[in-house]
Amino acid sequence: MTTQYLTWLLAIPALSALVVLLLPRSWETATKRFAIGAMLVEFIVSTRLILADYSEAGYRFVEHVTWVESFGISYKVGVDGISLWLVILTTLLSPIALYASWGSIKTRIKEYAFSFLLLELGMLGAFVALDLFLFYVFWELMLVPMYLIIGVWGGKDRVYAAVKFFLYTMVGSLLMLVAILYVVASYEKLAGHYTFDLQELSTLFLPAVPQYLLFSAFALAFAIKVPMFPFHTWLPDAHVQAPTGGSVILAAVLLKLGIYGFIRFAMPLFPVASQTLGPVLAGLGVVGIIYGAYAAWVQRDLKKLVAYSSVSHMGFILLGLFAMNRHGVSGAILQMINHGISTGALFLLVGVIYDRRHSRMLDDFGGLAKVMPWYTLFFLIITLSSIGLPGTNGFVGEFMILAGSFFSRTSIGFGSSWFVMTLLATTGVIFAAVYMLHAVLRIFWGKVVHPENESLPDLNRREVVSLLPLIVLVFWIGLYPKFFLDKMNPAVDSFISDFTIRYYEGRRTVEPHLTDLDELKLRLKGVRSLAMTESTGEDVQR
Amino acid sequence: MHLEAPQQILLLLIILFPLGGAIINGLLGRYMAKGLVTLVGVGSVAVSFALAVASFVELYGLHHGVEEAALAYHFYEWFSLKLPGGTVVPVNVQFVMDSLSGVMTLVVTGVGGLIHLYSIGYMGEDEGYPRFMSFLNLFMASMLILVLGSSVPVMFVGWEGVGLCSYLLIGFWYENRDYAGAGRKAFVVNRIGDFGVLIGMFILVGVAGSFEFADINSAAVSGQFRPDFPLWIFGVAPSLATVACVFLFLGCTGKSAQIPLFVWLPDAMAGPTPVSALIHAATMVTAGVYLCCRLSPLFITSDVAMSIIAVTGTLTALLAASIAVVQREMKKILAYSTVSQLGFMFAAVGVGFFAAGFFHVFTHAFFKACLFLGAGSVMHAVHAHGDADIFKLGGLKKQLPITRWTFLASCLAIAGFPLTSGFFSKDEILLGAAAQIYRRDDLLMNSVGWFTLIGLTLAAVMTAFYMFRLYFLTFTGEYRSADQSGDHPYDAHPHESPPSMTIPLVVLGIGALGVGFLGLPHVVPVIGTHLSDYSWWGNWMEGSVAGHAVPEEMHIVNLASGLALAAMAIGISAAWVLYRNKSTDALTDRMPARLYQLAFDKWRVDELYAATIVNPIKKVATVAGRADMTFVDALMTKWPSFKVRETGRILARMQNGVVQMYGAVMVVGVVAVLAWFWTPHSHIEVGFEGTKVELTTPQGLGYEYRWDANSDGEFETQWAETPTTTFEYAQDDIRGVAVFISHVRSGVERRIQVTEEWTPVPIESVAPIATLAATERGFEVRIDGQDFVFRRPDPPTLLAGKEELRLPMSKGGRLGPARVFARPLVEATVEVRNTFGNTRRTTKEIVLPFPIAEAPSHASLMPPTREVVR
Amino acid sequence: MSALMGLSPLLLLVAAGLAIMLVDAFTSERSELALVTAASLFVGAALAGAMLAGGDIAPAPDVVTRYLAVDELGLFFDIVICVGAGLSALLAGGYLREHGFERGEFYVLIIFTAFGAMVLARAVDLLSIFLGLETMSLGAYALVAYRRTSARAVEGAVKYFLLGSFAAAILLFGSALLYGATGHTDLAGIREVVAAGEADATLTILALVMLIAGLAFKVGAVPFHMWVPDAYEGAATPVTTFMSVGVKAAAVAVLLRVLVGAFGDPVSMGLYTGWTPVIMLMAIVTMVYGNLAALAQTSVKRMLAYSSIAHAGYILVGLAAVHEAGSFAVSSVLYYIAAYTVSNVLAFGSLILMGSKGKEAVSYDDLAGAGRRHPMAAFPFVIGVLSLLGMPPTAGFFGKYYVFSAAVSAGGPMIWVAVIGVLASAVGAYYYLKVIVYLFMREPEEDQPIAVPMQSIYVTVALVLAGYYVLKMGITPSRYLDWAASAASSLIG
Amino acid sequence: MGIGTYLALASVLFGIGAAGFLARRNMLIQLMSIELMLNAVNVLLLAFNRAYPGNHDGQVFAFFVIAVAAAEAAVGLAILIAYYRIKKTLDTDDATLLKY
Repeated sequence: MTTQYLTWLLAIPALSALVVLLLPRSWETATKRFAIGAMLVEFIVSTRLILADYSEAGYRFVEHVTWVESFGISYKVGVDGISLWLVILTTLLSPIALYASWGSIKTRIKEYAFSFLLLELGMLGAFVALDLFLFYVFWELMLVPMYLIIGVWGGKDRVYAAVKFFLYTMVGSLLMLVAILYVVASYEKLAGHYTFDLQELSTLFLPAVPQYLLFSAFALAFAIKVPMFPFHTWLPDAHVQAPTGGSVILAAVLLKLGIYGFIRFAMPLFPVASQTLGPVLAGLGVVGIIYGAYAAWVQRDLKKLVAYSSVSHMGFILLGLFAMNRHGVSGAILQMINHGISTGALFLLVGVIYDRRHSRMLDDFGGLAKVMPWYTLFFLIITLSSIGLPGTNGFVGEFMILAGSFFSRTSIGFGSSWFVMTLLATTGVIFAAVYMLHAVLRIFWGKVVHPENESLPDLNRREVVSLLPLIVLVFWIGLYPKFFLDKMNPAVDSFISDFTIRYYEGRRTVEPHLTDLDELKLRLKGVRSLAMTESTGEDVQR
Repeated sequence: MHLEAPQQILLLLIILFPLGGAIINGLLGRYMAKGLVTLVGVGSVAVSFALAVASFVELYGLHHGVEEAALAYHFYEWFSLKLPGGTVVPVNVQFVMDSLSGVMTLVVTGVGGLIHLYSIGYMGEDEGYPRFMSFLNLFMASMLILVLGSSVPVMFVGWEGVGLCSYLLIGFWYENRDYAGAGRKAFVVNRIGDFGVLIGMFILVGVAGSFEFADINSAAVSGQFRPDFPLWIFGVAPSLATVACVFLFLGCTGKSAQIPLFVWLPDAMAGPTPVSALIHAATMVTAGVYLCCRLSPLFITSDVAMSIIAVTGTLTALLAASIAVVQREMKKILAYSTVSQLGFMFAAVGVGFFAAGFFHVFTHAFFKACLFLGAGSVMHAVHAHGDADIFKLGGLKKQLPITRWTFLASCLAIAGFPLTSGFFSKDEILLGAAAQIYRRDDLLMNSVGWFTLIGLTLAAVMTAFYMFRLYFLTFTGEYRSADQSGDHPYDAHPHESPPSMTIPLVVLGIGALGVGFLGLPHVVPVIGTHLSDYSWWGNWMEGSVAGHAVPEEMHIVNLASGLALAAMAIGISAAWVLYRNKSTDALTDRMPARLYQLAFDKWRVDELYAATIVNPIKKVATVAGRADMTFVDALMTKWPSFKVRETGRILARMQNGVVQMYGAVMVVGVVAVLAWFWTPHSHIEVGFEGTKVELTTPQGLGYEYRWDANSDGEFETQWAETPTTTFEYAQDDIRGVAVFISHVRSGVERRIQVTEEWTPVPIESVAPIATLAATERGFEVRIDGQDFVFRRPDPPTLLAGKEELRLPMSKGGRLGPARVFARPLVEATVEVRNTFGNTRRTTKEIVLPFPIAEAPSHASLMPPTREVVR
Repeated sequence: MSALMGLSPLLLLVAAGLAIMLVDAFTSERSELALVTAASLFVGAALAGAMLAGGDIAPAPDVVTRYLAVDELGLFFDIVICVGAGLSALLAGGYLREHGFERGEFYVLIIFTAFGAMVLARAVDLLSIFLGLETMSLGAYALVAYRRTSARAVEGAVKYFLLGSFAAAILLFGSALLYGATGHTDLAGIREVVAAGEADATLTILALVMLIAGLAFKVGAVPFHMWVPDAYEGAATPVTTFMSVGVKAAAVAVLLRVLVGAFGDPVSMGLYTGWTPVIMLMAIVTMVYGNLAALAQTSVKRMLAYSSIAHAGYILVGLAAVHEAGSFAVSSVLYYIAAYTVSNVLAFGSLILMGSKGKEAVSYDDLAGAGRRHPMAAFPFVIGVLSLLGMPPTAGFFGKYYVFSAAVSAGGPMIWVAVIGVLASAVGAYYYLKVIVYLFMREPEEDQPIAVPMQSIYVTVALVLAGYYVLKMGITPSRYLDWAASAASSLIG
Repeated sequence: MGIGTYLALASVLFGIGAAGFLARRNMLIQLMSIELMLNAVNVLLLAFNRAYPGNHDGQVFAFFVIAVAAAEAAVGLAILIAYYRIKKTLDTDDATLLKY
């Protein structure tokens, strides 16, 4: 792969951010156009990634440049079927969110565009980084622009929300930093040199107790980002206060990084701990599903409702992920995309009425179906996607996740706890309908009771343009998800089989040691059947 | 996966036409002329009907006797699951038309087409007409997907799709929030059912390894669903089939309005009347029955599930009929009648007469659609909105002749008047119940049979009664709104509806009378003549629907027919006596007021649900919503951050600005550092070299050490500056035994202390042995010489019936998925003295990685055994 | 000549100091003094840098090296101190003129204080430690008291002076005891005797305690930190800047030379019986105290003072890791202090920039809304606090990463120290973010004055330089890491 | 007299100085207490030099201490004077403008 697409992918937002910084303050329109243009170019560049062949597992477009030699830090990036779609999601939603922002952001255009470009850089970097240090750098890098977006352009309590967001995330990620350092130090003691390269670090096997601690540190950082119950309380605040564009990106992409972190880093590095603690996390995911749905139901603020629905949806994703089988994991990844689309669109839609009425309270609306028919249509479609109606994207993801959780153990899949978790999670499907339709009822149906609402304009061109791609994706993924799944399945398969192999090696580890995965595959007898057996919960011997 | 059936693209087109119509009308309808909207809306369904007929004809041509025949169309692969073991199960967007779905397709497109036609007149003036047409078309598409889908997930697409359309159409007049609320209720209640379908679906695919109905059914036939469900539920282990069927049936109760999820259907009458006719009478609500028929080979393998279905169906039939008897509004009565009739269908399914149940679906589609449309015609005529109170009507036979005759025909059909369609289908259902009594001799099935037979007969009596109550009060006597007295009277001068409405009525009315002959039974009751070798219907269905054989014994046939006829006769004559040409509710006057009120309030089921389920959940939700921002957030965020800031403030207060204070703190610091050095520190580290144990403690400036390596109180070394000593332990030095139990799966290792007494071991980390159930955990353990012995206190046996498990110390033993080993435990003590003359004594337990023989001998050494024993 | 070469940065400073004194005496135009001072300090840094980069340092005669080391460590600290002092001088050039109390002696004092600091950083004899310390301290006392009409400044100076002298006396007493225990005043000799176990243990330990106390005072570690907030708050902001970077750096240098140089043998350093646990506990207490107390501040300047205590804690974490991680840990300390120097200059410099005549920016309220109105002026402040907070891609992040990495490499209890450290720094995020909050997310109260940034080319240049290095050390740190590593290896093989 | 006696004397002197520094509120007296502490150091240095007759490090050191102490006193007094000019007092209890 000669062309350095990924570097370009990172360079475009970085350079554009610099350019934006240098543009004169008075050139507002030019700044807007430039930023959007840069993001669109970015999107077009990113679509090149789709064209690669993903039928074999492994990373594509890998670039590897030493950064800090003495620490073994390198600039190593690459995408595989798992990160591919998250990258595309990011590059797609960033321009949409920025474009939609112009409805409400009228001040400090330049700084806003700058923050957004920086945010995009951070997110993309975190998705493509294959070096733990690089990942951490991008992971932290995202924090600041998001903090500014919430804190500067947000609502009434924006400062509280922004600081809460920042600190909450920071606490988790700093502990993760220590965990990363421990892993690297352990590796150095065995190999004699430092490295942060994920693939090299994957050869390290640690005994159980440190694994649990390290996994916990990673999991805390990721769980906060997801956010998993009970670490979710920053989310409603951040969402409610953030401007529309910020909410969109936060919900659509930032939260995904938590799950992505589990897939890419925490689980491969600490297989034994993830295997043992996975059900616990999945259980918390289920708690989140139900709890988030309950909490969403009683909210009066539409944005808060959507925020809690995110907690609920992310619970599904956790559940699917820790089911550790192909449809569970694939479903989780697909559902990440879906949640990005549907919740992103929901926030856009909330922004639409907020821009018109400066209120998001359900009580302030009613009967909008008569006044804003197109808006109603769009909202309904996204609502249906969000509650997982078949034919929309949400269904495919939720279905695969629930199937994943159901078949998590044995051939019929009734590890008792997983069965119960599946049952509970499936009730989440019911509650999703309850709270979303509750909101729809309050906003759209009934008579127009508030005179201010009588002459609200329907969607304008900007809003339609920003929503339309998402609507198209809702049906595309809903009706033909194979296009997306085919690219991620090989990567997911190899993720699971590698995980399984590493798990079996990991649980007999008493002293730390380095063992290459290929060597392990040779050494382990019956590796073929092992790789085939995706029920990682069962003893191989049986 | 491709079925081995002729590929027929028409199947796809049947669906795509209404879908396209829905999209065109939905997006552009507002900007199109009304005529164009009509053309698109009705035309697409008409085309669809034509295509359906064409396909059906082709299917009919393929159909030879009892052999299975089907048309199929494989569109594309949707997504796939990878089951444990590596089987990839694709979910295909594939459509199949076999005898079952063929009939259903015809009903849906045919009756649906008629109702579309009817809607032109009924809804033409409504400003939401394009939207209505669009939704109606969307419904057609969804329903056709439901019917034609060849696998459970594709069917589920339609299943939820019709739910969505039902939601949209019930709340069609969304400006009334109650209507919209009724729509939401329908959707949510249906979702509860969908939950069951999802879970059921997973069980199906888990067992059959395929989503295709055909594969699932053949798996059921080959007995794959016989084994017990791996989880115990209330102490019994039902079969896989039972669990799967119960979950699926939960879905059916939602979609088809059975107990306990029937509550949404009466409320659904908030929608326009054509909707009630199409969705809530003729097609959608029968989807549950359709699903049961689709999976009949599976359902029939589970007696338990079948009994549940039969009893639920019967109960629903009774309950709904009893409510219908006292209602005052046309559509309400019809709605409960629908619920009741659906109960009949499920009862049929439950006794194993799937074909009969589905035959009732077929006939019911005609007469109930006709009834609803008739009701709509009446409401249209008298300008009633929402619903029509029959006590304000009466005598309409003069003004609405067509409506009256078609209505009467349908009433006769539903009551089971001989030779009408309902007569044949209902008769067949009672026959099934009767057959079960005679054929099965186990108590459960027998009593279910009796219960069904008696319950359905009663329900049939009530059916005939309330239908004719409705008919008489509406069409006979005097028109009670003519003088415009009473509150909210209807239009004083009713008029017959336009042809676009009456034509469907006539067609459906003829259907209601005539279609029953398709299901002409084998045997004519009483006479006992074999009419033909077989029933056309039964034969046609045999290819795709399982079921028990129709009995030919005369006593059974006579019993069933007799009951049906008697029920019809009693019901109609009671209504004749009480209501013909009357204007008051004669029944009510004879009923205890409280009982009447209770029945009129639908037995307060809604209120019961509200009190027991909805409100508690809502309360929990409210608490959760509040607690999140108060309790959870406070615990996770606010409280810690407050404490941190508070501490910071206190710490900053220490900086009081006085130099003396600052100096004093410095001096305290010096003293503190000095205090650290004042006492000696030690920390024993252990190394092993052969049988020798090397003991070390960190060296310090000016430290001296003496060792008591076996902690017997006598120091082996004198004060010396070297911090190291070497020692060889003897048998006498052993202080105890350390037993390690390590959980193989998670790698967690836990050390326990055991003695020569039985000691309970808290081994949460030890997973149960494969052969033991999960609940039985915990061991007792004791030392017996060189062995240690495990036992289970309760039940008294351990692995493979052994009383105790004996594992030699110091050898890795394996206990289920756990590793166990024991080690000798000794203690070492060191005393340290520093330059200030202070001393400290430190003791450390040492787990020796090798056993100690009586006399140390190098031959008996064993290496540290810590590897997994595989 | 070669010996002079090795010490050339010091000699250059002496010459420059004297020259500036002369110039000051004969001219009334003061403004170029800042430029001259900064230039000579930067030249000093450049000289040291060139030698460090060149890699071969000419051997100096024993008569010099007995008292002053001519090694990479010394050169490294030359750079750090010269850069810190130079940037502070530039800041002073803007600040003093804006607030109207510019006098020539300020620059002389800063040069000689820097000289003292550099001597201290190179001192390898108890005597030269004492001399360097006093040279530096006396200059620093005078600098704090420079704004002699300000009650706060003088009060700060009084406290600093009294406590500083007290600490110096303790240090001296410890030195005398150490001399008594070993018979040597040179650190190499002391090490030899101590490592051989020939020193009197009681005296050695007492001496060690007192040396730790005296040096911890200069570093500003809890519980010897009490002077820090007051002196930092009282002093003029450029002075605070210099104290927090140059003076602290020198103190860290001598702490390294004494603890790692003289007491670097395994027994003295040991994890249970040596000074490591003391430093470890001190590090924990310092990090926690500094961060928590900074949380309660309303003045940005005082907050930065407390934060400099917290940063001393991080430095001590690196020091406590030396017993296991060796030169890795030492070089982490070195890198940290370098990163801290530029970051802190950036933060203090931005604070200076935010004020103008009559409205010096000190408290958070003074910053309210400044970022909205003057985004370009607030930008360096954001980078500065983010670097202090340890966000990538800044120097502060790399520094923090490095010390915690050393701690984790050391293993054992140090891992938990690292955990406490990161948690403490998460607390720190709150008050650093508060700066950004006030800059961008708050508007001044009705009756509050609105902050107007000063216009000064000096301050701007200083900020640009500091900002450049903050980013450079965060994005391409390799060269500086190599320098730190080679400096560390000159101390500990 | 053995070296222990000198050691004791120096310690006592040092202790008195430290106690004076901590106990007295007058800055001038605190300054003098510090001088006392420095003198304790000198005693110690000289005494120890006797134990190591090979060089004169201790004595040299003592000279330096004396010289530096003078310089320190000069700077210190100057600061105290400046302080006195503003506050008209040398009581440390009043020097609490800077706190918390």
